[in-house]
Amino acid sequence: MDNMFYQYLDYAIYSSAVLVILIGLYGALVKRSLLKIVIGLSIMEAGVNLLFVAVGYLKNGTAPIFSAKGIEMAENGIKMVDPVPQALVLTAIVIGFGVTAVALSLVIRLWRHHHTLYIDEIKNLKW
Amino acid sequence: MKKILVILLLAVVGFYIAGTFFDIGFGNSHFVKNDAIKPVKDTYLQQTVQELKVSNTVTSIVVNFRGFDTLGEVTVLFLSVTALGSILYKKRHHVGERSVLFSASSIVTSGSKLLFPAIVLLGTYVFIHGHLSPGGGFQGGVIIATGFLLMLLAYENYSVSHTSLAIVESLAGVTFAGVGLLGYMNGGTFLQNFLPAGTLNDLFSGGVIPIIYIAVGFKVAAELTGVIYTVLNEKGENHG
Amino acid sequence: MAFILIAVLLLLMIAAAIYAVVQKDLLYAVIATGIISLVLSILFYLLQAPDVALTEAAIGVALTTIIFVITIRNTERMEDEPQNDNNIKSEVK
Amino acid sequence: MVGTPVLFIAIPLLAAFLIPLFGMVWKESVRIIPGLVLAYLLVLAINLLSYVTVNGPIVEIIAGWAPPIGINLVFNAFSGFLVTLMIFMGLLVWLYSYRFKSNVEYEPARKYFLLLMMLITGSVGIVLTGDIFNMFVFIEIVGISGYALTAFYTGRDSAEASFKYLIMGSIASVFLLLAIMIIYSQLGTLNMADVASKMHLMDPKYKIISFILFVVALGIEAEIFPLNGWAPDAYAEAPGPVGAAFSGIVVKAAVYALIRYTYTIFDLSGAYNILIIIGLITLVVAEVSAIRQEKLKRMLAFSSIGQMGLVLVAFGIGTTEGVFAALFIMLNHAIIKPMLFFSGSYLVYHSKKKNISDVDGMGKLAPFTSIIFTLGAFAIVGLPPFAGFWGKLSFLVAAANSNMVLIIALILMVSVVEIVYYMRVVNRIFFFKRSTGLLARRPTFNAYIVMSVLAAIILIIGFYPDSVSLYLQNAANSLVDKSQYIHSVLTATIQ
Repeated sequence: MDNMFYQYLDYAIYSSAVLVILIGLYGALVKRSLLKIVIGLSIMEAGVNLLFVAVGYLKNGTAPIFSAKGIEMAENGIKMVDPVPQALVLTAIVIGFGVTAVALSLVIRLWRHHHTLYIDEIKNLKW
Repeated sequence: MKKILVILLLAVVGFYIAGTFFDIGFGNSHFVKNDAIKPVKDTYLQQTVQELKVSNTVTSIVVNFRGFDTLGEVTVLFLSVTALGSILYKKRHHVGERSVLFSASSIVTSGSKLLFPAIVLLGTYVFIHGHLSPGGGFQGGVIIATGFLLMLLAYENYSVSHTSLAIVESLAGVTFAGVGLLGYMNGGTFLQNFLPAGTLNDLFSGGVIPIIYIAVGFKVAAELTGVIYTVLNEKGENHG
Repeated sequence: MAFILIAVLLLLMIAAAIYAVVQKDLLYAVIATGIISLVLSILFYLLQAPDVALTEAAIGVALTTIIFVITIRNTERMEDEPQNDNNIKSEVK
Repeated sequence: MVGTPVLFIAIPLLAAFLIPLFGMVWKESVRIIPGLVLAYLLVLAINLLSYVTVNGPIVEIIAGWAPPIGINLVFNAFSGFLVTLMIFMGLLVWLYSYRFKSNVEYEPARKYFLLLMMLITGSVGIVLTGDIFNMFVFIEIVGISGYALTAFYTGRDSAEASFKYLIMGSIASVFLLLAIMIIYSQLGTLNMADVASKMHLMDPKYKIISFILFVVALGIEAEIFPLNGWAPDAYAEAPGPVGAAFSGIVVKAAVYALIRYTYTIFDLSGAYNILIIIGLITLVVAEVSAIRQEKLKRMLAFSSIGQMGLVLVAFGIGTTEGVFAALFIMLNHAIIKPMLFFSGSYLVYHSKKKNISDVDGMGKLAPFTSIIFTLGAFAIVGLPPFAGFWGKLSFLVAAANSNMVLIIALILMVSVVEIVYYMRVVNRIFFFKRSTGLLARRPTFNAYIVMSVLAAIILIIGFYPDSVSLYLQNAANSLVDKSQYIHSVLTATIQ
């Protein structure tokens, strides 16, 4: 029972992460409101981050921290999860925030000029 | 019509990406399939204890093994503050005009006054102990920035000096790059750990790693406060 | 037990993502985005990534949400479609 | 050896962090420091390039961990050539905008020069780095400075172009991260040389998926056909020097990344054909669109995209000759297209709409810029005594040696289209009556210098192609020789 649940969960984490990426991408490509597009982008980034951490996960692993407890567990042969994807996600989150901030400032700039967030009323933004 | 097309496209993309990740598998060691692959993470986990004496492996990767990434990342934040200022630049700058999210009651204002030092203290704790426990420069810096955010929201006239933010930011950035260059002079490579590593799980351990992470903490705090402050001061023109 | 928790969190995350994309009121959509980040940070913690969980909680939940909210405050709250364009535009804060 | 490759990144970053401080003391320093930094980097690049030509590649280890543990920078004949070219162009763009921006206030000027310097540094970083994820970080640095520079003018349309660019860039970075993750999950490493040496252990299906993701992600930056919707707008709306920096520097870096993945990291045999196909589609679509444009800068932007398509086709040939031709075209394009942007933006300076028809009769009003523009137009379509000719010739020779007759025919046909739309503009400049009363704007002193230097280089390369062919040949050899790259990185030690 436990084992089977585990198996489904494997697929569940990956598929929900990919689903979240796709939902975000859909929002960014289809929605007509500038803010909705930015929201879509940030949802997309969230999905990618989950995917990263999930790839680095190790069943029954511990966090990659060698505190006193961690060393003890490591000596007992308990493995640690992969720290590299975590470090990369840390970088990716911060970069994502920077990009989101720039995107929102552009939204404010566009609002200043056009007084609308609706994409079809801003002539050059159609694609 | 366009929606259907996009959904179809997304379905195809999703199918392939999800399929790939299903094949990779969850929670198993992917690298054991082949003996010829020696994943770098083993070296990281080994060397962080043996060589660097840093107990948090993520910290040692972020600051030392892949410290160059972090330098770039701090630069990205720095650039996004600059970009924000350049994109939202206006000729006449109205000082003191700020969008008010909610009118703060006296409970909120006095509560923020009490909370603010505690938040800053927590942030400082988090980035000083970055090499020992979860957290570090980014997390601590963000926590401090939320403290400033609280003050900005609670007090309408509370302002952060742009000049002091810029000075903190610049000094922290120069510290990071300067420590990197010192490493180059002392050890032959950029960002080299040239200080003695100390003992594991000690506050003063890990050589330059805590120094860099504290610099990162100050820099991130200043940058994020700058971002919030810039956006908050951007009051819409024609409406209240 | 942890499995059920993870499953519930994943469902919550997808629901919040769909809600954020469909909802016309941008303020609620932004709050849903914040909920995604919150769920993510719990998931990161369960997946043995405390560092990432801390960062995501601080940046994703607090800062990103707040700059979105400020932007909405400075622009408009509703996602205006062309048909009900006129009556909603006047409600701008 | 004087200096080391890491200074290409460290010095500009240090300067970028210091500029706000210096700016408080002496305002003019925000304009001067980036120029000094770029000039120093140019000296460094030339020194290192001549060192590398004699002694072989330099592999710089960072943080004291030899590859594949740590990050490394590789300065070999190929990347060194591109870095030198980029920094040289960056210095000229700085020189050009130094006076161009003299009427701008202190705050925007500080940001402009800072962002311009970081745009160049990021591009240099993309070329130098030997690590997949580090490349992502540099791509983001280039991206953010690019978004801000595109929206620099507070006019109506620049924010729209920038927003478009930002959306495409964000989607690209998500794809890039996915591709990086797939590779990491299979090989457990992020170092390019290490990935390349272990690539045969990877299941082909992962290879194909991650390669496609890389091509899509980098294609957005490199302006490959279906993904280049942002480019013409960004070129048209950005300040003139920024457009020149995009076409002369950023696109080169993106193409470099694409080529590095195809040639060194992946060992897919079909990848070269993919390059040829996307290159040809990009070329044809871009040149056909260019002929229909009304705005001068948009026409130049489409022409730039077309040239990148040509470069990709040349890389797709896969032989050393093909690479040589591709590098020659890249060099020409990096020199000629900024020149066209500079002179073109003076030709339509006072016009509101910046249409092609606004250049009518400019030949009498502004002879210098007109002649420069004409020279650039002749050079880029590949007329004989100019630099562009040798690039196209070596391309045709390389294609002929690989028996690609169809491609030769297609390229020649496209060249005719190119000649038509450039000559249309030249014709308008010299032989049309001026319809509007707008006067020409005299170029600033710095603009005179920049344009004359570029024109001189075009003529020098045109008459003595041998002056650059040694470097190009070395660069081509070092790109094709994959095992040498892997070996030199994986055996690197701390000097």
